[in-house]
Amino acid sequence: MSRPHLETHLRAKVASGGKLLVPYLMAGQSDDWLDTVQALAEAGADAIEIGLPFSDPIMDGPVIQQAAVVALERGTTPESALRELATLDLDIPLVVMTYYNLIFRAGHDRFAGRLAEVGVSGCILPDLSLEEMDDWGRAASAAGVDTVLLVAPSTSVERAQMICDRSRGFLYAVGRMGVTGERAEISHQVAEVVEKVKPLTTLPVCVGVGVSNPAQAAQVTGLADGAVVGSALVRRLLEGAGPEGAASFIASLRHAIDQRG
Amino acid sequence: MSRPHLETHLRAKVASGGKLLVPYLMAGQSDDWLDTVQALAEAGADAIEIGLPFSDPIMDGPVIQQAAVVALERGTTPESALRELATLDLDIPLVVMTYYNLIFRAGHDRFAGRLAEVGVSGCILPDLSLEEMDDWGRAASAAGVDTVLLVAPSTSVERAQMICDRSRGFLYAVGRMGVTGERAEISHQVAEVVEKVKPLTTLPVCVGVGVSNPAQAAQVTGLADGAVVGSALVRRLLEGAGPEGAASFIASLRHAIDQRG
Amino acid sequence: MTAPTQSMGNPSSEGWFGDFGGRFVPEPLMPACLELEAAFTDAWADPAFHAEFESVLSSFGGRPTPVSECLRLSEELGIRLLLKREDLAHTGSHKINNVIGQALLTKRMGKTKMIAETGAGQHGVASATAAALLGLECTVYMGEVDTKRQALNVFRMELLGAKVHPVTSGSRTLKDAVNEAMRTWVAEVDDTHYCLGSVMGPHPFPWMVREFQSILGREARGQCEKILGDVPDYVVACVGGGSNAAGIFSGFANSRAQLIGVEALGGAAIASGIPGVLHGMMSQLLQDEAGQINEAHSISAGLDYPGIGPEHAHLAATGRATYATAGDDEVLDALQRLSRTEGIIPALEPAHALAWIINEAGRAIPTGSTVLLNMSGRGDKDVAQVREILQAKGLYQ
Amino acid sequence: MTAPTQSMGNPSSEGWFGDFGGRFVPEPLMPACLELEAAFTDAWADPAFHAEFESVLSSFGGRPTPVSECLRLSEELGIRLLLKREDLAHTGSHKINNVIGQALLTKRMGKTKMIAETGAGQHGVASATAAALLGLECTVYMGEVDTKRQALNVFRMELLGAKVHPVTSGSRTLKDAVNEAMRTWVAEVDDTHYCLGSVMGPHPFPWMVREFQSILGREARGQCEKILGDVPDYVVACVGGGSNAAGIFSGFANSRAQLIGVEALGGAAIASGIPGVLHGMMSQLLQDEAGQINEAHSISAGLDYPGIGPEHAHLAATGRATYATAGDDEVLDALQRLSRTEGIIPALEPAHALAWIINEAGRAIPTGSTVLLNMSGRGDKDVAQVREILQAKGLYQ
Ligand SMILES: Cc1ncc(COP(=O)(O)O)c(C=O)c1O
Ligand SMILES: Cc1ncc(COP(=O)(O)O)c(C=O)c1O
Repeated sequence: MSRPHLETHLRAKVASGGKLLVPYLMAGQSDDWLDTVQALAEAGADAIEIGLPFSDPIMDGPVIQQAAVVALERGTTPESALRELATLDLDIPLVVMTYYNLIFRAGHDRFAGRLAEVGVSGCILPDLSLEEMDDWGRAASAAGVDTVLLVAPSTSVERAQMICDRSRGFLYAVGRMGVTGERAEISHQVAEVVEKVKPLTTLPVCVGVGVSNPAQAAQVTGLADGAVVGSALVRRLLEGAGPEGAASFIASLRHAIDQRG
Repeated sequence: MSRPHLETHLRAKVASGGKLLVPYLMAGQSDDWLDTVQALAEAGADAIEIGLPFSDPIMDGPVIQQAAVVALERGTTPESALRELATLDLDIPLVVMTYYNLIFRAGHDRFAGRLAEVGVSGCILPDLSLEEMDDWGRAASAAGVDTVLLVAPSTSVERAQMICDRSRGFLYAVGRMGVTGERAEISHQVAEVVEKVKPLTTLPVCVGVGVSNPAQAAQVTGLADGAVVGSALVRRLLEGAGPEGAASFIASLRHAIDQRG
Repeated sequence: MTAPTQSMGNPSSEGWFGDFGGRFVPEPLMPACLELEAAFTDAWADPAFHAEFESVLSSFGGRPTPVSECLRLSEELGIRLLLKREDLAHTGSHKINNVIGQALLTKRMGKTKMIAETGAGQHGVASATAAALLGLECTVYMGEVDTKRQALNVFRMELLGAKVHPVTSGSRTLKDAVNEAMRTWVAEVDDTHYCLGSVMGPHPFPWMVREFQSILGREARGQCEKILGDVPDYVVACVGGGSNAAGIFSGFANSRAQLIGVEALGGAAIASGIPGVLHGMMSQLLQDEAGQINEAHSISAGLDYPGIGPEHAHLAATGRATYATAGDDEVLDALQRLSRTEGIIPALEPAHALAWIINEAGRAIPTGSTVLLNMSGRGDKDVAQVREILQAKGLYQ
Repeated sequence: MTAPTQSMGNPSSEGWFGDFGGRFVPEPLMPACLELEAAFTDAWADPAFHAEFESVLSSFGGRPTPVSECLRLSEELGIRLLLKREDLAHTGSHKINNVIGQALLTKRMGKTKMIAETGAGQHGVASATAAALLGLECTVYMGEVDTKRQALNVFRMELLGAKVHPVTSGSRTLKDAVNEAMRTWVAEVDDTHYCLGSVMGPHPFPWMVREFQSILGREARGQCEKILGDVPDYVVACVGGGSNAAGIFSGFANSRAQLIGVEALGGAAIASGIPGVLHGMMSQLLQDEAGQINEAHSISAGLDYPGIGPEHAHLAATGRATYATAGDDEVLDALQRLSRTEGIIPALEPAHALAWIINEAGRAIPTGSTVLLNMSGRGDKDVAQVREILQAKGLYQ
């Protein structure tokens, strides 16, 4: 449970010339989801994003929505997920990704405290805008939890600067306008958004939304510091890939990224 | 075919102290309708009303409407009905009852001429109002056909006077506000309407609409010069009474009327 | 107040518009027709009645309705097309104007009950509405076939407190509903007014209903002059019995505007050209050789009437108005086209008038003409039927 | 022009009404929200935009709608009841005000497409209508469950040229349609405006939609003063998202009138009293212990929303408005009663407000009070459903 801290861990990897691979899975989406987390770590993930299922995930495409439905039907709550995460023994940091209402409902301080308690050192809340994040930001900092912010292709440079200044852990560069989901091609917007933010921050920049396979992961990490892989993994898990299948998929990404690097 | 003329015939009967019985049936309502006409004459009718079926009989209740539907379905037209009537050998007058459009469509003179040709000496057109009857009235007179007019309980005395002045054959006193059809009781309106018109005319006054059985026929002829019996007879014919059944019903009315007289 | 419609002329004292009209009713009804004529004549000369009529129509009925300009369709057709928006009147069509007038008159005559006929239900719903507003008892006569086809409208009328009486005689449709309403009126004329739904029936109905509907023509005249600075070149309306057409024509009869009535191809009384007597009036009728009345058949229940108001027969005879027809398919196309280009789903009835305009724009209607269409009602009542038809044709799943 | 609504207060620069509102959207949408806020602020300060908005609403939308006085029901209840007749607006409800505003704004922003969410279809039909009028492409997101329940409204939207996109995520109803519309907006924000249907969502929607709806409150204020010589004692409106209520309240907020919002018992966000964040706003929400959003359940599709516009949460918190609830059965009774006594079949939504008035007349509403009810829409869309329910209860065959 005393896992490495998110930002420290990622900065170190990047500083050593490495590229970051951050897989995403949904807490409670299957009986063996904890085993999967473990397997992902062993397969070469630099950090793992844990989705806490929410009833109304407006930033997510059909695959992750489906995983949320499954997880909720299995009775997953934020607290049940965190309690289970606490049991893991990992040497990489964990980041929770969810929607703001779950946190607001639990209470900022309480929730931030719980994250810290269970060894989660980062948090991504896509619907908590820069404008509205002060209260949560304070609670998170106080608990030592990094709040990862998003920059989108539509974000202006001025706004991107403010976001970079407030983001902790890493900067999540949204790889195209749209919700999470696999795509056949990497959008031209990836290069644009990475070029926009690189001059603005020393944080590691990870590209998410749309990274679907080893080639794309390699392509994206050629531009940025890392890749977040969500739907492509979650779909495999929904199809029954299990911890081994997940591990071998992530290992293939790891391999492609490191080959290129 | 040289039958007695309507008004002459009826006035004579009344002058001799007799009461009038005028049954109604629908031309073409069964195969043997002509036999029925004959049988009615023999059973004691003083004149017979022959309905010519019209698609939209607004003065008629359900029974006579039904007879019209049957007759139309059997292919009855005004001309076919008149042609068949021409074959009868009767010693009482015939009166046609129908709606104005059939006559307007045929042409006033042509239709009046045809009536005269086939030995019909009277005509009742309930939807041809006093105001609109001039053209037809002229054609009918020219052909020697009497046009019987209606007076209703709602008719004012002034208007009743004009109607009495224009009516020929007899005066049709509508026995209650409503369409043709049998009723359990004779309306109090019969006495009122008869009292209204008696001082206004020397024509025989026959009450129609609602006279259903021997007792009612007797009651009505206690007030007026005669009774028109429609739905009660038409219903029996629709139920298959045939010429004999019709004759025995009319004979029973005749008996009741004459008993009282 | 009636001045603007004088140019279409009042009928003769016996209710004739030229060779058409009159009063062909059984004697028991004649006194009622005379009473009604007297009551209406009196009311219509009474500024207080006009004031009440207009006040109810504005505070309750939604008058005045606007005139909308069709920007997109006009461009496509090369004309300037305006719509008089009776679809925005309460209950969804111009029918409300007439029923409010007659319901107020019913009260004025001291009667407590109203009866009405209805085909698809528009006039029935409007009558039930006016009766509810004024606390009158209301019975609506509706062909049994129609009560089944239009079960929801039956429910609407009942919600509004009316009784719906299914008519099982004859063809069990509108024509028979009129017959049955007249029969009932014969029996109950003492306390009952027959609220006829169009410019038809015996005098004074064709005249009275036109006068009650003339408010829409008067409004439209003023609105056109504001928008166009002139009357339109064409005033086009669908014609079933002819009340919406009479209402709008009355506002323009004394102008240079050409008046066009559009009948349903399967119910085209004027086109049939055979005069006759039905439902108390002399007019043009669908009928056979012998004079039996034929049923009308079209996609639009509101135009399924074998006759036409006598004043229209007269306007056709004098040439002041011209009558055309539109068939079911072009009507469906017109309905879809207006929906898509202007955001207004028309009722099937006025879609007939639109179909004619679409056909004739650039032909009988010269490019650049100004055209006023009376949008007599909204299409909500028709969408289920239109959907079914398009599905049956494989044009919609 | 916005002066009359100032008293309800504009939100803070970040879109807060007291503790409610804000802008809780993913970063890809933030620039669109900011752009929209700037565009609306600019348009709303531009007399030319107001003139165009008001002109389209009057020539096309049927504004002003009248205020009708309920004579018979008022007498039964011992109060003086007025109705603001949004049921007479084009497409049958107040929704048209908002969509015309947003469609004009879409054009002003140089966008060519509009997307919208819809539950039962009212806002979808209105959006499709406005898009057709202005030649915009329109896609409507509708829960798959609702597309089946409301197949006719799907057809209406398609007739009007819109695409209807069935939403298969989540509960497949309104809430999920909003989610899906937002997701699409994220992807297509360049040329697409999201035309939200109520005073909800992220800033500037709650403010902008209220402003577009304020026209009805402004009209009603003037009309009441004409009829009553005063403001009414009570102004009552149903609340789903809260747009019709916000519109009418805005006309009376700076007066002594008591403002009452009536929620559906099964969708009573204010009554639930739990704040939270959904669809981009902080407001009161139906949710479970963990913060998962619950579905709303009521007889009325238009009130089946688990949230409420943030300004209403604020008005409740400050006490300027009071929020009550009405249950399905009393709503059905109210709908039938108004139909029978006044000839107006209300939509199920405003029947909630009426049910509260009927319950409280002579209790919370003292006898003799003047009451203005916002008749937000007509019942035509609901009669099939009401008929089925009454049949199931054995109250109608
Ligand atoms: C919308 C609409 N337009 C027209 C008509 C036809 O009637 P009229 O010719 O009397 O206007 C109807 C009849 O129901 C109707 O509902
Ligand atoms: C007639 C009517 N009233 C009210 C509403 C509820 O919406 P709001 O609360 O935004 O006015 C709707 C929604 O569809 C509606 O159709």
